[in-house]
Amino acid sequence: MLLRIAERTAVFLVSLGVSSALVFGFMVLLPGDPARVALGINATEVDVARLRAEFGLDRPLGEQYLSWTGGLVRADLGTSYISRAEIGPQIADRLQVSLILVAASMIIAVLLALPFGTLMAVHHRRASGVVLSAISQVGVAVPAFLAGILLISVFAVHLRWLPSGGWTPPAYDPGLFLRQLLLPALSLGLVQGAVLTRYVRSAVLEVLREDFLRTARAKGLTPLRALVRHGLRNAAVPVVTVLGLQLATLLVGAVVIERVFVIPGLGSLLLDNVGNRDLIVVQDVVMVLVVAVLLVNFVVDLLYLAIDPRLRTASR
Amino acid sequence: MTHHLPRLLAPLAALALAVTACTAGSSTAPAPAGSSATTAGGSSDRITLGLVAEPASLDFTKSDGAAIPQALLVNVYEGLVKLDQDGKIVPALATSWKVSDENKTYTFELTDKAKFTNGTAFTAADAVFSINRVKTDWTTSLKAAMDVVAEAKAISPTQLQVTLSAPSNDWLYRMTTHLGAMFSATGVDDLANKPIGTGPYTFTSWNRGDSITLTRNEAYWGTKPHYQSVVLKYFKDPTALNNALITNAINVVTTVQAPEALGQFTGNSKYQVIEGTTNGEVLLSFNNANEIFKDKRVRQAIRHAIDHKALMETCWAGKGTLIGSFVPPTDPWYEDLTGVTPFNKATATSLLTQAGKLGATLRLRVPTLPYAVSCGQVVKAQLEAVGLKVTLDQLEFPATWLEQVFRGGDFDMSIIAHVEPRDLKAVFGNPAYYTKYGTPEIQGLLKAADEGSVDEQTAKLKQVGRLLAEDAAGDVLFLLPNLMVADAGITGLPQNAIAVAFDLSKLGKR
Amino acid sequence: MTEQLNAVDPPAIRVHDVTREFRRGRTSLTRPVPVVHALRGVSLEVARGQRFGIVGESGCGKSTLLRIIAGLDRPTTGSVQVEGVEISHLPERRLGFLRAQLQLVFQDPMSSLDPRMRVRDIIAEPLVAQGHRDNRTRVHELLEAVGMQPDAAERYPHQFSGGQRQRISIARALAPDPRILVADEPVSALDVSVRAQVLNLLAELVERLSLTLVFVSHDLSVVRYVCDTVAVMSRGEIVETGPIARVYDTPEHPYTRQLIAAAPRLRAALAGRTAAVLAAETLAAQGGSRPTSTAAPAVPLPPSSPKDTR
Amino acid sequence: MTGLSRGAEALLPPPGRRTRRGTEATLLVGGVIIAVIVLLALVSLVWTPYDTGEINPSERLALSSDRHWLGTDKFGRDVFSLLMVGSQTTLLVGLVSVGVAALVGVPLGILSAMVPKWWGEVIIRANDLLLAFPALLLAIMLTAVHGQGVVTAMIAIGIATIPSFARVVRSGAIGVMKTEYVLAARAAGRRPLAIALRHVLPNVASLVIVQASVSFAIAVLAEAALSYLGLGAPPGTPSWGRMLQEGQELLFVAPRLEVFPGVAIALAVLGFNLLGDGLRDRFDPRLEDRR
Amino acid sequence: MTADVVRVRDLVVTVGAKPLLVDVDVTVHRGERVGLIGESGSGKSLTALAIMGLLPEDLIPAGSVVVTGHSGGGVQRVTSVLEAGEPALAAMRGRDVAMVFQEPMTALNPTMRVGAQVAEIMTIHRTVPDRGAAARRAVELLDRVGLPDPADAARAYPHQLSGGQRQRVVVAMALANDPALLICDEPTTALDVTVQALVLDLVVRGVEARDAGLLFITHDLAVVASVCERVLVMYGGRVVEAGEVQEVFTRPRHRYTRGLIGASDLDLTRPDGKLYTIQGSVPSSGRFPAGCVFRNRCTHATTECESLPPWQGSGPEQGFACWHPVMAS
Repeated sequence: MLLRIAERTAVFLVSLGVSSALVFGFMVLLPGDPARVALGINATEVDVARLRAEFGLDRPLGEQYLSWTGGLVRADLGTSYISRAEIGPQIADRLQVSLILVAASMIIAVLLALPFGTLMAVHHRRASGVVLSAISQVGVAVPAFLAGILLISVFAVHLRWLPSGGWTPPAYDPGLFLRQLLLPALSLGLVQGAVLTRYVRSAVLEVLREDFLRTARAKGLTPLRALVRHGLRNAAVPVVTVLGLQLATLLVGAVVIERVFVIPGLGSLLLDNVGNRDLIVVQDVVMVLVVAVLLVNFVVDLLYLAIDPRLRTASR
Repeated sequence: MTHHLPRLLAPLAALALAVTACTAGSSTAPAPAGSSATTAGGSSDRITLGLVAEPASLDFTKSDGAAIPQALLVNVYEGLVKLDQDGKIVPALATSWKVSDENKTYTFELTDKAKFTNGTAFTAADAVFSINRVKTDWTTSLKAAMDVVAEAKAISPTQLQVTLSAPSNDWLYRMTTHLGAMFSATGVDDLANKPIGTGPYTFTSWNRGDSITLTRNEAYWGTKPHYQSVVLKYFKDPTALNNALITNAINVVTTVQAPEALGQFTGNSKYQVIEGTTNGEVLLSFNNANEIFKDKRVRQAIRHAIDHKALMETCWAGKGTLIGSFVPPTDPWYEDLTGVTPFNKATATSLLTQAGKLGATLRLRVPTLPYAVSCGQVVKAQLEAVGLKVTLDQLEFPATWLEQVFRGGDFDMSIIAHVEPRDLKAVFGNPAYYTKYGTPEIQGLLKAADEGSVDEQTAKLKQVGRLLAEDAAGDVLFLLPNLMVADAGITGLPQNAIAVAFDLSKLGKR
Repeated sequence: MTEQLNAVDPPAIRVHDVTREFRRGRTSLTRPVPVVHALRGVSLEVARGQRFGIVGESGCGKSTLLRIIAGLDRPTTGSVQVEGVEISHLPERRLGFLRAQLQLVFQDPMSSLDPRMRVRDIIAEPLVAQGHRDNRTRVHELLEAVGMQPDAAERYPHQFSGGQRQRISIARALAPDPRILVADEPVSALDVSVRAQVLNLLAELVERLSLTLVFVSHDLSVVRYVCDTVAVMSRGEIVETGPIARVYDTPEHPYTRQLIAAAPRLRAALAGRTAAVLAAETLAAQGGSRPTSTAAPAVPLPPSSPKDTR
Repeated sequence: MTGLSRGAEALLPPPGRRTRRGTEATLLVGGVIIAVIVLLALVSLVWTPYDTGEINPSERLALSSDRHWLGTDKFGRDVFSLLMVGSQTTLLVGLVSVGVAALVGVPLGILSAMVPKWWGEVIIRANDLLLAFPALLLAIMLTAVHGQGVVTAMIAIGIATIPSFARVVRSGAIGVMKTEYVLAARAAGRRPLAIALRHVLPNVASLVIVQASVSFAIAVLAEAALSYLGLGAPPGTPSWGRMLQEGQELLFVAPRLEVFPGVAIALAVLGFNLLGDGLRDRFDPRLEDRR
Repeated sequence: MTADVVRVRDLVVTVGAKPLLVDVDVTVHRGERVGLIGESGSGKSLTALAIMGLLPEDLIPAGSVVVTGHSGGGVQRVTSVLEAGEPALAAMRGRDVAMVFQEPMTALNPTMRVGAQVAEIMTIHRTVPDRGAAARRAVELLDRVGLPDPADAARAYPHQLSGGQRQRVVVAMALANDPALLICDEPTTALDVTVQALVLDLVVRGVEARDAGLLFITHDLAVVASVCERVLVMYGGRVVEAGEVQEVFTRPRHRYTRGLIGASDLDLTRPDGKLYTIQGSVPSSGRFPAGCVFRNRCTHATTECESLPPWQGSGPEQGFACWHPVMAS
C-alpha cells in the first residue's frame, strides 16, 4: 500500500517536472515580445531593451526556466510584466473563485448523477429508465454556456429571481454569494451532471452484471440493497475516473461560464492575459492549471487504492 | 441511497467552506464595496458603471491602453487643463494661462487649494516634476508629444512656466490627456498599484478581472462629487453587460457594444438612453505601402464601393455619424465630406477595371472587436459586389493585431476605430505608421497647423481633411456613437465621449 | 517421413535444465522485488514420433514450458533444442524454421481464432507469414483433413461451434506441414460429447502424419488416452516422467499419486468411491494423516497462472 | 465471461445491456440525425437557398417566413443557409480533430500495448500528461501562437482528444495481445507489425469507431465553446458556434438567432452520442455470439 | 420419504418467443443429493436460477417452483417462487436456499473483506443476534471449511486467496444459515482436481450435517456419481432422463445419456481404438429440433422422433423420454 502511494507520488512529481518544461517551452514559442506589448505600439528599442533586462527576458532560456521553476517551488510566481502586480496572490484569488464554482457545480453534478444514473441503470429496460436516459442524452448535448444563457434569460432577466452574474466573495455577503453562485453552478452542474449520469449508468450496468452482485442477491439482499452494499463501491472506479477528468477540464472549461456570468475566475485570467501577452502570467496560470489537473489525477489514483484493494498489492 | 447523501455531502461542504475561508484572508482582498455589484441601484452613495475593457495595469506611464486614463484621469489624477463636452480646453488645476513669445511660452496660474491624496499640497514643483518625468520615466508612445517642451520651471508655488522649442497648438491639447496628469513628486513609487492624484476620487481597490472601486476624496479642493463611491465594473461580454443593467447589478452601461440590443431599453421609463458622439473614427485602413494601394483609383474604387449608410445600418444598427473624413464633428475643422466619393458600384467597378485590378484579392484583417468584426463582414460583402475578392480574418486584439497588422504591416486592409482625440497627424501624417501614408504635402500642412494661429490651424486642418478624402488615404466607415444606457434617475453622464477620461465627478441622482 | 527416424538423429525436442523466473511488481518498499519461479530446472526429451504428455494443475508451469518450447518465451537459464537447433537465444526473426516445424493448438476455442478474420485467412496465416502465396487448395485440403466442409473457408469463427473451432485451430497448426504439434489443453473447454471427437481427430492426424505430439493437460485421463509418455509437473518442476501406463498404474511421486487419487472416475464412483473417499485418498496421497478431519491443509497459492490473473 | 455456466452464457442476453431493439433504435436515431447533417453539408457545397456571403441590410433580422424559413440575422443573411454552410465547419472540425487524435492515438495505444510492459507504462503516462492540457487550454495557448481560426481549434481539439483514443485503444489492444490468436500468429511466424495491422488493429477498430463517434460529439461542443470565446471560426466563416456567439448579443431582440444554432449543435452532439452508444452496443463482444 | 425442499413442476422459461426450458420437473427432498447433468446449453443453470428467483428480467418463467424452508423453531416457510414478490424471495434466498456458483474468482465482492461477506449473510437474515456474533461465527465457519488461520483469512480480500480457498469461502457463506436446500452450479469446474476432491467432500459433508437437500449441477458425470444419489439428465432445455445414479449410469435408457456416458469414458474405446462420440455438436439455444430434441445427433432417430417422446417411468424422479430407448438388459 505504502509502495503504491510512493509509486503514484513519484509519477506525480515526474509529471510535474515534465509539464513545467512543456509549459515553459510552449511559452517560448509564443510570438510577441512581452516587453514590446507591455510598452505599447510606439515604444522605442531602448525602452524595450530596458524592460527586457528588467524582466530577465534577455537571459538564456535555461536560466529563465530554472529561475521560474525555482520561484514556483518557493510559491513565488513572479511579477506581471504589464500590471507589475505580484502574480501569486492574483492567481490565488482567481483560483479560489474557480475552485468554488467548480466544486459547487460538481456537487450539483454528483447529486444529480448518482441517484439518476443508478436509477437509469436499474430501470434500463423500463420506460422510466429510457426516458431518463433520453433526458440525460439531451443534457449532454447542450453546450454549458448555452445552458447558462438560457438560465440567465429565464431566472435573471425575466423572473428577476437571481442576479445575472457577478461574483462576491462569500466572506463579504454570503447570501449574495450564494445567489450569484447558483446560476453558473447550475449551468455547469446540469451539463456535467448529465455527462456523469451516463457514466454512472454504464458503471452501474457493468456492476449489475457482475457475479458477486448475483451472489449478494443469492444471500438474500434485495436488488437495491445489493447494489448499494456491493455494487456502488465497485462502480466507483470508472465514475471517479470521469469525475477526476471533469474536475480537471472544468477548471479551464469554466472560462466559458465565467464569461457568461462575469465571474473573475482562473480561465478568464488566462484568456485576458493571453490577449495582453502578459507572458509570465499566462505561463503561471497554465502551470497552476496543469498542477491542479495532475493533483486531481494523483488524488484519483489514491482513491483507486482506497476503493479497490486489489490495486494495493498487485502491480498495474 | 438517501442515507448516503448526507455523508457524501459533508466532505464536499467542508471543502467549500475551506475554500471560502481562504478567500477572506487573501492578500488582495477587495473592499466590500468594490467586490459586489448588486444592490448598487438602491444606494444613493454608490453608483456602479459597466465598462467594456478592463485596464491591464493602473500605471499609464508604463502601459498603453485607453482603459487606464478612462478610469483614472480627471477622477483620480487631474491635469492642468481639461476638455469640456464641446471639445474646448478649460481650466483644471491651472486656473488660467497665458501664451506668449510666438506661442512658445505658456505661463499657468495654479490653484493653491489642491492636495494630493498622500497629503502633500499640489505646487508648481509637482507640475515641473510631472512634465519632466514624462521624458525620463514614461515608456508609452504618448510621451513623444512632450518632446516639444524645452523647459518647465516653477516661478512660484502657484506659477508654472513651460517653454516650447517650437510653437505647437497640439501640445496644450495633449495636456488635457493623461500626458498632462499631475503626479506628486513624493507619490510615484507604486503607480501600478497605488495611484496618487489630486482628483475628486481616490483609488480604493482593484478586484482584478472584475472591478475598480473609487471613493470620494473628502479632501477634494473643488466641488465634491455626489457619490461616495463609484464602482467601475468590467464586462467582456456585451450581453452580460446589458443583463447586469436589467438585473440592477449596475446603474450605467457606458458603452453599448451591440446597438441592436438598445431596443430593449428604449421606450422603457426605467432607463435613459444617451446618444452622443465620440472621437472614434471607424477607419477602413489601407496599407498604402502595398503595390495595389499605390494606385489611387483602387483606393477611390473602394470608397465608392462601400454603401456607408447600409453598412452603419447593418453593423451598428444605424447608430453613429457618417462623416466621410477623419475629423469628428466636435473638432473645429470638421467638414462633412461624405459627398466626395459617393456610393456608386458602377464607378467603383469601372475604376477597378481601369486600374486593371478587377478580381484582385485583398486581405482584410480585423481585430477581435465587435464593430470591426461586424463591419468587416459587410465590407467584404460590399467589395465583393464590385468585383474584388476579400479574405477576412480576425486577429486577436490587442496582441496579435498589434503584432501583425499594426507593427508587422502584414495586411491589405484593416478596420479599427481610432479613438484618440485629434489623431489626424498620428494616423495620416507619418509614413512609418501602419497606414503608410503621409505625403510631404500633408506633413507640411500639419506642421503649419500646429505652429500657426488658431484660425490658421482650423483652415489648414480642413484642407488636410479634404485632401485625405479626395486622395482616399483610407475610408472612414462612420463615427462611433457614444451610446449609453443608464437608470433613469442618473444625472451628469457625459453626452459625448471625446476626451480620454470618463468624467465621474458630475454624476448625480435626480 | 518415417525413414528419417533413426537413432542418430537428435530428438525432436530437448529441454535441458530450463528455469524461468518472472519478476512481479514490487509489493513493498523494503522487501526485494518478488520473483516467481515458474520453471525450476526442467529437463525433458521428446523423441521423434513420440506422443508426449505434460500433466499438472493450474500454475504448475506447464504453459510456460510449452511457450518456451514454441519459442514464444525465453528461458531465464537453460537450453532448448528443437530438431537439434538451440532456440533459446535466437531472436524472434530467426525462428523461421521453428515456425515451420512446430505448431500450436490452444485451449480456448473462443480466443484462439481472430474473430475478424475469415477461416480461410486464419488457416493460411502460417503459410502467408512464411512467404507462401496462393494457398486456396491447401486451405481446402486442411479443412478436409480436420473433417470440415470446404465452404467453411469463407465464414467467420463465430459461426462455428466450439468443437468446429478447435478443428479450425488444428487445421491452422497443420498448415505449414509441421513435424511437431504442441497442443495446450486442446479439449478442456469443450463439451464432453465434442471432446471425444476432437481427441479422435488429433490421434488420427498424429498417426497419419507421423507427427511428434506434445500434449499439455490438467486431466490425466485425457493424456492417458492420447499419449504414450507423460511428464508430471508440479510447482515448476517435473516430478515424474515415464510411459503413461506405468505412471498411471504405479505412480512413484506423491504428487502423481495425489493427482490420480483426486480424479473422480465414473466407474469407480459407481462402485462406491464417493466424494468423501476421494478427499480421503487425496489427502492420504498427499501425506495427510487425517483424511476425515475438517481442517484440510491449506491449498497452495498457485503462482502466476492465467486463471489467477483474472 | 465468468459466472454463469457456459451453457447459460450462450443463452442469456448479457444482463444490463441494451436489448437488440434498443440498440437498433439508438443507432437509427443517431444515424438519421448525422445523415441529415452530412446531407445538408454536402448540399450546401453546391447550393444554399441564399448566398451566405451576401449582406442584405433591407432584410435584417427578418422573422421566419416563406422567403427565409428560419429568418435572417443582423446582416440580413438567411439563417437556414448559414446553418447549412455552418454544418460544413462543424463536420470539418469534427473530422479533422478526430482524425488527428485517431492518427496519433491509435498507433500510440497499440504501441503501448505491444512494447514491453515498462515502456508501455511510460508511453501511457506520457499520454496521461496530455490530459493535463484540456482542449480549451490548448486552444487558448495555440491561438496565442497561431492566431485564431478553425485550424487552430481543430488541432487543439485533436491533440486534446489523443489521450482518450490512446487509452481506449491500449486497453483493447492489451486484451487482444493476451488472446491465443495473437500467440498463434506469433507461432505462425508473424512479425509484430503484421500482428499489429492484421490482428490488433481490426479487433480494436470497433472501439476506435465508437470513440471517434463520441469524440466527434465532444469536438462539436468544443468548437462551439471556442467560437463563443472568439477562439474558433473567424467572422465570415459560417459556423454554428460562431452563430451562437453572434446571436447572443441579440438574445432579447431576436432569440431565434440563439435558438437555431443552439438546437443544431445539440442535435449534432446528440446524434453522434447516440451513434456512439448504438455502435458500442452493437460491437459489444458480449453480443457478438448472437449475431 | 421425507418432505421435499424444492418442487419444480412444468417449468417453462422463455425469452421472447424462444423457449429455453420446457416442462422441467425437479424435486429435491430433505437430505437428498440430486445431480443435474448435461452439456452447455442444456438449461441446467437456468433451472437453478429459476429456483432462486434470479432469472434475468427478460426471461419469463411459467409453471411452478415451490421451495419449503425452515425459518427456525420447526416452522416451515413455503415460498412459491414464481409468484412471490421480491421481499419474500429475498427472505428465502440465503436462508431457505443457498447457492454456490461456478466461478469463485468473481463470485465474491473484490472490495469487501471475506469475513464481512460471510458475516453479511447472517446479519441479513438475523440468524445471529448482532454484528459481533456474525463476525465471530464467520471466522468459525471459515475454520470449518478448512481455511488455515481463519481469523487472518476473514480479514483478507478475495484476491488474496487462491481459487480453492475462495470457493471454500463461498461454501461457508452458503452454509452459514443452515439452508434447507443448497444449489451448487458447477462448483468445482474452475478448480484443480486435487482441490476439487476436497471441496466436493466439503459440500457433501456440509449438507449431510444439516440434513439439507443438495441440487448439484455439473457436466462431469464422474463428479455427479461421486456426490449424488439421484440424477437428472438435461438436454436442449428438457429433462430427458432421471433416476438413481447407479441405475442411470449403468443402465441408461435415453440415447443421449448413453452417448454422453460413452463419450465421457476415456478408458472405453471402440474396436478401432477410437473413443465413442456423439455426432455433431450441441446446437445453440433455440436451435434444437422439434420433437425429440436429440434426434438430429442421434444415430437411432426415425420419423417417429419428430414428435415429442412421452415420459416413461414411475414419475418425474425416475424415467426417460425417448422413442428408441436402450433396451434394459
